[in-house]
Amino acid sequence: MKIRTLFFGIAKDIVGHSSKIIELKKKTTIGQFQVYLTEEYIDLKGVNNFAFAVNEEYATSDHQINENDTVAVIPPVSGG
Amino acid sequence: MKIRTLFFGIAKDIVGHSSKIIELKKKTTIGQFQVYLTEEYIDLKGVNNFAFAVNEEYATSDHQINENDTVAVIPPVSGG
Amino acid sequence: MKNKISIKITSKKLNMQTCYDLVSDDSSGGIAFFVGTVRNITKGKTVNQLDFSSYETMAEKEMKKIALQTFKKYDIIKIAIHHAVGELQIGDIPVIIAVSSAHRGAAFDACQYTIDTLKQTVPIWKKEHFDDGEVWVNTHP
Amino acid sequence: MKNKISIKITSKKLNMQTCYDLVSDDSSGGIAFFVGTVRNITKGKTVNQLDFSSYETMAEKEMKKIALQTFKKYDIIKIAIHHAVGELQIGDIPVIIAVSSAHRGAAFDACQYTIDTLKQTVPIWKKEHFDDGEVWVNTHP
Repeated sequence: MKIRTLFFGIAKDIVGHSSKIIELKKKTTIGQFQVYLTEEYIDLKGVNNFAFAVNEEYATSDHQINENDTVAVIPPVSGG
Repeated sequence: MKIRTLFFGIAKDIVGHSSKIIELKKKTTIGQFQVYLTEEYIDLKGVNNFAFAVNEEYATSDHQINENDTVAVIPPVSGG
Repeated sequence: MKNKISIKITSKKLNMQTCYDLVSDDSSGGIAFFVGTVRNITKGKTVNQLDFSSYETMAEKEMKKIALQTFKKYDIIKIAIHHAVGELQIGDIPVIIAVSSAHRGAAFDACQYTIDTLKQTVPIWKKEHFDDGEVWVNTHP
Repeated sequence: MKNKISIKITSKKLNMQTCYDLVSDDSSGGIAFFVGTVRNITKGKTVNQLDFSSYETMAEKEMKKIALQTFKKYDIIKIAIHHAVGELQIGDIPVIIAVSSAHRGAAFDACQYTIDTLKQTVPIWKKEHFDDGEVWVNTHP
């Protein structure tokens, strides 16, 4: 299952990409995906709780990711 | 006792002057002065409660007017 | 306190950028503004023009009092209270209030307190001109 | 609803007059603004420059959600939510929120609700550049 993953803010700096296609072997929730990402990119662990969006909507950790979803890693926002 | 009297807003339109020296025979409070003015300028009675200022400070009706004071007739304000 | 308070009554056009520059501050978390608008309809009738007049020296004193009260009541950095007088056209701005604060809640509260109090105490009067006459606002029951 | 809400994320300079024009309305009693300010000192260190980046499509959606919530919660006429992205210099304006209402209390409340919510939900990030490095604001404990 292919997931387009977007990285913003400090997550982009840590990962070194703003966008990446990630291949997942099985059905995955946002919570499981977060675990996968923090294992892959260990520095993400140092960041305050970040959020996720699926297809431009905030998603909770039990949200099931589907084929061709766009998942965005949203570090703590600081607009305004 | 001479009182410099200033008229603003609708009071100026009613009285026809923006400023007038008024001669008072005896010691007068703002309340008594108001009675005098509404007798002199009958149309002032039609105006919503107006206020008075003595030397650029709001004054209550028991305020005693002194020689050479500047008394201003302050119709309901509508700034902003 | 002198460079923390800007009070102005002017027959020139009011300018938001001027007020921004006056209250902007390094330690400010943001600026709350109130900007008056001139309605072109009052009670269903078209307003052609407005005249604002003031008891200028007293109005400035009252505006300064409000500014000082605002500093006492709220944790703010700078405040500007600018009011236009003379003939205003539809679309012109009669009043601008700008307040900076480290905490935006205080800036909003102070800005609202200032416009509310200004409308009650500052000796400024508005006359509306219609096709069939003119009215001093608030003067009749 | 379309011409009652103006949402903008832009790399151009924000403009208060533009926001005023967008929310100004014949039936408005006044306009409440929040204007962000860029501090040149954070925790005692001089900020040389700021970068704002966004997840633009999602940020616009979130800003629109806030605008719609604001219309539900408060009796307002029009709202503009404009945010700058890209490189900002000290003195530049990162955000402007403008709200018109017949009742100024509602305009103030809606403006405050909008900036409070924007700071919590809209995916925009600020990076501060110092002489000795750079920091993504809010990202570390």
